Amino acid sequence: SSGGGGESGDSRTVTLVSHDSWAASKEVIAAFEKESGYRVRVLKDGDAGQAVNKAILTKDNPQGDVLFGVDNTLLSRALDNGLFQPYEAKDADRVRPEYRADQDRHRVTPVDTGDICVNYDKEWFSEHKLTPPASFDDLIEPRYKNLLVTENAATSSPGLGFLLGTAARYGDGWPEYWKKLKANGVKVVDGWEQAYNEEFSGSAAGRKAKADRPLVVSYASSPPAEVIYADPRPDTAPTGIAPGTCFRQVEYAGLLNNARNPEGGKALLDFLIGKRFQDDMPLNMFVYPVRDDAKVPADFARFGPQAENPQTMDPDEIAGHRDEWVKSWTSLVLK
Amino acid sequence: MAGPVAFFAVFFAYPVVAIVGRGLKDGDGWHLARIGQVLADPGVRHVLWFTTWQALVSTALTLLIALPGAYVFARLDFPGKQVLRAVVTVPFVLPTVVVGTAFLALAGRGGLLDELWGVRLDTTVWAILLAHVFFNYAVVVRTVGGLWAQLDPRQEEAARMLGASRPAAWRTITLPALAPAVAAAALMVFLFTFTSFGVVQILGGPTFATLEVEIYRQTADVFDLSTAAVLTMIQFVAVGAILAVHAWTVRRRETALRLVDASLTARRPRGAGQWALLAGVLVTVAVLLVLPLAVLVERSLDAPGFASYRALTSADSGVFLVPPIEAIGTSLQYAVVATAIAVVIGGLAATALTRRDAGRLVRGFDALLMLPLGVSAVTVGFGFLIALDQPPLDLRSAWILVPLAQALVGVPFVVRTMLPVLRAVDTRLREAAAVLGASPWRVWREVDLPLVRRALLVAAGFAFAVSLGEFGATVFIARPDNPTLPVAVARLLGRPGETNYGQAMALSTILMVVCAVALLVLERLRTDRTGEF
Amino acid sequence: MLLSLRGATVRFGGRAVLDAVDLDVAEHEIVCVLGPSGSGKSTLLRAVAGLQPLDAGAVLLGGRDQAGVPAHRREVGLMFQDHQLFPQRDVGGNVAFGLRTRGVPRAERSERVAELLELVGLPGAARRAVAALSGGEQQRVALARALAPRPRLLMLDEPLGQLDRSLRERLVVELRELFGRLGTTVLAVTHDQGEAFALADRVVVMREGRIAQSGTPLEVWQRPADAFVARFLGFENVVEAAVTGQAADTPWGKVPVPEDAPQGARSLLVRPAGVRLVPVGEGLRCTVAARTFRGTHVAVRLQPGDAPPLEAACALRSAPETGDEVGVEFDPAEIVVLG
Amino acid sequence: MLLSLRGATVRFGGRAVLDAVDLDVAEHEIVCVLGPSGSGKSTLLRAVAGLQPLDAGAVLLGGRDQAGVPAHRREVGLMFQDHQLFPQRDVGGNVAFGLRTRGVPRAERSERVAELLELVGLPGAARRAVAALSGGEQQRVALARALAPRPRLLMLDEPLGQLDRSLRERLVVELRELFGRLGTTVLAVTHDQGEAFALADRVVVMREGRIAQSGTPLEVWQRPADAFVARFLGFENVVEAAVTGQAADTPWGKVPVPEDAPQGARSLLVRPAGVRLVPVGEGLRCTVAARTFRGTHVAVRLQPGDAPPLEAACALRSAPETGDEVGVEFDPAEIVVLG
Ligand SMILES: Nc1ncnc2c1ncn2[C@@H]1O[C@H](COP(=O)(O)OP(=O)(O)OP(=O)(O)O)[C@@H](O)[C@H]1O
Ligand SMILES: Nc1ncnc2c1ncn2[C@@H]1O[C@H](COP(=O)(O)OP(=O)(O)OP(=O)(O)O)[C@@H](O)[C@H]1O
Ligand SMILES: [Mg+2]
Ligand SMILES: [Mg+2]
Repeated sequence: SSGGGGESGDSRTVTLVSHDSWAASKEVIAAFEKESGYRVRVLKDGDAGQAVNKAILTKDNPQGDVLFGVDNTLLSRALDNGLFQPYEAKDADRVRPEYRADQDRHRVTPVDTGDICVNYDKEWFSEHKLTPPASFDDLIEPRYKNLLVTENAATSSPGLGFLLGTAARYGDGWPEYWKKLKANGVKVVDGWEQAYNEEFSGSAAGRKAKADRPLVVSYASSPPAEVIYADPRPDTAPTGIAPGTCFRQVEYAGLLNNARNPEGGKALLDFLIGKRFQDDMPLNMFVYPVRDDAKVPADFARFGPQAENPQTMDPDEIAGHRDEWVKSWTSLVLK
Repeated sequence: MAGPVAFFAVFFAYPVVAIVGRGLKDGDGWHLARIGQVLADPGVRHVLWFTTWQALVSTALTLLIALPGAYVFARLDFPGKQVLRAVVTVPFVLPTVVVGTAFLALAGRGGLLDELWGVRLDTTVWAILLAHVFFNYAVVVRTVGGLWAQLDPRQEEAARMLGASRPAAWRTITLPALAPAVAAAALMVFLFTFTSFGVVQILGGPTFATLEVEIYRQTADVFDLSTAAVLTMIQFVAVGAILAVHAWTVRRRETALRLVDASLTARRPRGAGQWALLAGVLVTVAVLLVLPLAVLVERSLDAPGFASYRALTSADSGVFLVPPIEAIGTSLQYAVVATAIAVVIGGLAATALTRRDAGRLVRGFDALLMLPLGVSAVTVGFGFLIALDQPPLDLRSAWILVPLAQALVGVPFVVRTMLPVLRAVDTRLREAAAVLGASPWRVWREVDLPLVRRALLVAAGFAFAVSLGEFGATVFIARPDNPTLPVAVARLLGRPGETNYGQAMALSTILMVVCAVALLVLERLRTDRTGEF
Repeated sequence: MLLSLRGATVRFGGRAVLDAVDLDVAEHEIVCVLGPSGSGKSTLLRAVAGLQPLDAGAVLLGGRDQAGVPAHRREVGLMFQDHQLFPQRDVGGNVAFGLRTRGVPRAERSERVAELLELVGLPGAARRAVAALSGGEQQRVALARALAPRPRLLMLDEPLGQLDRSLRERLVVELRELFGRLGTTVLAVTHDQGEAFALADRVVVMREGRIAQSGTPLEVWQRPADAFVARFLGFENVVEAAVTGQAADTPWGKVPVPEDAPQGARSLLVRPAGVRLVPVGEGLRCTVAARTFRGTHVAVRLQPGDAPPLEAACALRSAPETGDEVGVEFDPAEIVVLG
Repeated sequence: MLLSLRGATVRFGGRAVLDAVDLDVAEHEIVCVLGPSGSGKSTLLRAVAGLQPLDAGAVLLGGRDQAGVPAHRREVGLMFQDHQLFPQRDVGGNVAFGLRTRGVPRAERSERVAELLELVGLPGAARRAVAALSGGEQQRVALARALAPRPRLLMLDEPLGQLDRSLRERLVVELRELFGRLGTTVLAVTHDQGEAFALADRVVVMREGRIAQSGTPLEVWQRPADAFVARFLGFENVVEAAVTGQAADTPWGKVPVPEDAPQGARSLLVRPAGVRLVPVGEGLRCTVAARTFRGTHVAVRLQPGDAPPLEAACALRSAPETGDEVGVEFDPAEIVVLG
């Protein structure tokens, strides 16, 4: 099971570089391989941020042909470093307009979207006869004191998303908001795993760890995952999302510069926004498709509806402020 | 000597220089001003300060708690000793994410300490310190114990005949004889804690950071390569200074010692003191090491009917392209190869370093060999990516890259564990073999090897464990279709849902068992000690 | 009694290496333990020191049972057969070790160290590394180290075995003098009878973990308890004999024995000096099988027909050549009927 | 010559421990090196074995200069003074070691091991751990290990020093016999003159890195080269004297010397046997200062006024008591005028 490194040079193989969350059904990939004649090789390269960073480091001699998994918070880093070559995928016009980016040069193709939202522990709130928070404003209410755990915005993708959400919501007033949040006892941990598995009382792991925070910054897709990855499956999700606390992430893919198999890469990009893949995606990666005609599985939609009015932010704006915001956030919240 | 030098040049120096250079290069010019800027940053200074003192305290604490353990494992006979010795090494292989979980069950909310005394350490620096002890206990027990078991007990008897009490005899005679091994262990513990990553990240939260964590953040998250490069260099300098101090202190203490067959020095405990010591060590091991591990096992069994384990055999979950259980095979395969590389390279280096005519240059190489322990895994991982991408060294997608990276960490272990013993071997023993007609190679095989066999196995065990548990570099280079166990665990933990969590715990448990069994098997390996004539 | 052993027994894997040994050593006495290699001499010392737990019996020091008293509380000194010098310390550090554990002040320490090094013939060696010493030098350092703390009971395991004769003879004299002055009680192991006889007030001969004989050097030499002791002392003319009155029947024929010798079937020892060479024709006819120069005399090995060979001691000038035929007569004064 | 040393010199920190030593050992010869502790005996053997590089001079084996030939290629055997048994091998493994490096087949190996263990008095000990052996047992294993590969030149450093007399005497005989049979050349260090005289064809006396005398045991004993050698051999009656004709002027008065003795200012040795006790009034008047039992005789220390003390050897029965006054006469046959 440990073949040599020669595969990438083969023009019949197309290599997709992605992050750890990449997943797809075997049949769907097989069908693509059959139709296109390319064999798909996948390189998972750590989390989303690491995958992008590695791609940048190796851009002169990339490890693959297509990179999937750049989200809107990191898009500028990828584009500024000249990671991608232009290609407008077939069916690009079926992508919902609000997700399109880099419209003039087509260096990236949106593939999926998801929301970063505060999740709450249903049982905790019913036990404590408290209504779960619904909005950013609620989170600074004294009754929710010491209940929220979030991630370091400097090191964690949901942490950053949550920060951007507050920035989108309050504009320049976000530091004020965070001061209040801090005063209200928000706990910051380094990564999502800890926040969700060790601190959040609503997750399966958190229950075992006697976690005591019923609010966590996570994904809108986390509640359905709690259902689907449970045995036996419960009727309702044990957790819910606070609808007014969401920030929308969009994930893009692009054809890498210096790709060895650009033709294959293009075919792969077409496939990624093709209907079959888009339909298959939600239950594999717990994200929503970007194609307007994609069907979201009923279960998935039932336990994890997409937020109605998520906060969004233009990738350019993110690019312009990200580093500065993170820096002030760090000294404001962590010091 | 040429082998180890080449190995280090190609697989360590070159990639690290490449990535640091990349960080400091600005187009065609150098970005040297960054050095001053970073150094002036009070945040960075604070990190440096925290890194240093927590490493010092952790090292002292580890020595304090583990030295009695080293004694007990070296000199006392008790049932289950071998199994226990393997068990204390298990923390070594566990992904830090998992260890954090386990450790919180001991010292965190609702943990043992909380329930007994209402003590919670998870938000304090104590959690980090204790976790470092948890991790490094085996380092001390094994490196020090390896030599200890072979020290002639009559040396201590001689001291006692001159009026020294047992503790005094230990302090004045045994400790100085053990000094090189203790120093080696202390050095390794210090380097591990100085460059501690996972533990600090998980238990320290965003408030405590070591240089290593900072380097990781700057490289992997913030992608500020120039800051990372400067930090890497600071760490380099710090580690280099430590190594120099170590080399200087140890060299003055190394003497040939009278070594005896380890199997003859262990005795059943005698007297209240020894029983108390044994009991104390067993309780320490139980609370500090076994209990956290047991929590993982317990959680993996939470789902009825071994569901978590059964789920591992299917690839359905989508997190993997293959059933997670196959990670065992991959991990073992990598670990075996990495161990072999580490043992060969480390063994060659250690032998070259013991030669009486070893010059300054060679001794300097001794310190160099330790540097991989002091360099961030992410630096090495990124270095591999940009340095080893051209034929004939286009290894980025070759599976051998993973064991190579892992061996890099294993080699220092092998060298550090073997050197104190090799240097303690009386040259006249080698001479005795030479006048009996043994060539230098034969002398090594017939005199040194049997005496260091124990140390070598200990070292191989370490290399194996390190490789089995290595995460930082592996995650950057492991191929998705062949995740190692720790990578697989991390991926499972990266997703919500009960079955994912259960599988992660199950896989961690398997990882522990694999590690313990492998170590046990390794310790059973015996070059036939007697039947040679 | 300063030291008493009562039925002291040590077993290694079933074999009794010390076998119910009873031994008393009085205050100020110097006792030498002799015995073949492997007879349990070192084990005896280790048992007294508390380094070797007893399987049965007891060790008493000053009348007090020492069971459970750890080695360093027994206030005995032990010089190890293989020295066990501390390689990390220099010569001075080794010698001073026991003084430091007893809190002797520094100035006195270095004075005592210098004195002792002088005594053992290594003046000014205090700063030397022990690994760079010759075998005999190491032994002398070990001796000095054992002497330094002046224990009440000092045990020495082959203290002078690697030293040359003149040094050894000087040391024996000086040590006796020193022990007398300090009132030290000494239990020493040696394989050298000359040393034992010169040093000891009493010698104890061990055989396979038991005491075969104990007595003053003269007693043991003159009246070995049995054939084993006689052979161990180097006497070769030991045979079975039937003693009747003043004569004994031996393979060498009738041999005169001293008056009041024990009667019946006995072992009989003829000291080499008691084998007198006479012209062929007189006495027992023998062939000279070998002659060995022994410094003060020549040991001559005689073969009397097919009886066991006989050893005779001759002055150098009168010793016959190998191959000569000689006659042998026996001197009853040099004949001992054993046990 | 099997072995020749030409001006062999070894210095440790400036001090010459071997000082331009010239030595020849012929094929089949057994040479014993004697000398005080620290005189460089072990260093000599190590230099020959190739373990100690020379600072000057050369070692030749079979006429070939050995500079640059590593120890394992010299085909010499060396038994170390402190044995250096391999701790991780059992007795058999130690003894067989040299056979294995020479590729002797297994069956022959174990046969030879059994034979040698039998020879040294440890039959059936092959499976024992070396750490569980007594001191003398270890020495015997070391001896067996050195003998096993049957090197052409065998060097033994104090091979029998820890053994008791009867075992040592037996071994000396058997080793001589064995060496004769195998044609082994032997260079042995010993501090025991008895052993040297019994074993050696030739003895070499060393003093501070130089050879003080070399000759057959009888020659050395009878005519020590100088006062040092005489004292080293244990003779205490050595004084400065002025020899004129058949008499010498000494602190003890006029003493007869043998015919053709060298004349002038000399050292003079009176062997203890040459000190004859006569009734007080006759000869030199002395007081008996001490008497030491020596097994075969009593050594009597006599104090003649304020002249140096005299040692006499007396038979046990005729030895005077301490404090007695005696007269002393000298026997010219036991008097040697030295070099
Ligand atoms: N490695 C060394 N460094 C310095 N001096 C040494 C070294 N080895 C030996 N010597 C010194 O050289 C001298 C001769 O040593 P050697 O071992 O040859 O003596 P020896 O004649 O064998 O004595 P012994 O009978 O006591 O064994 C001694 O004074 C010893 O201290
Ligand atoms: N630890 C041990 N395990 C097993 N047997 C032992 C151990 N120590 C000593 N022996 C055996 O016990 C016997 C007595 O040993 P001891 O050391 O007392 O002999 P010794 O009289 O001192 O002999 P030597 O004169 O050779 O030193 C020996 O046969 C030895 O092999
Ligand atoms: Mg002994
Ligand atoms: Mg010597």
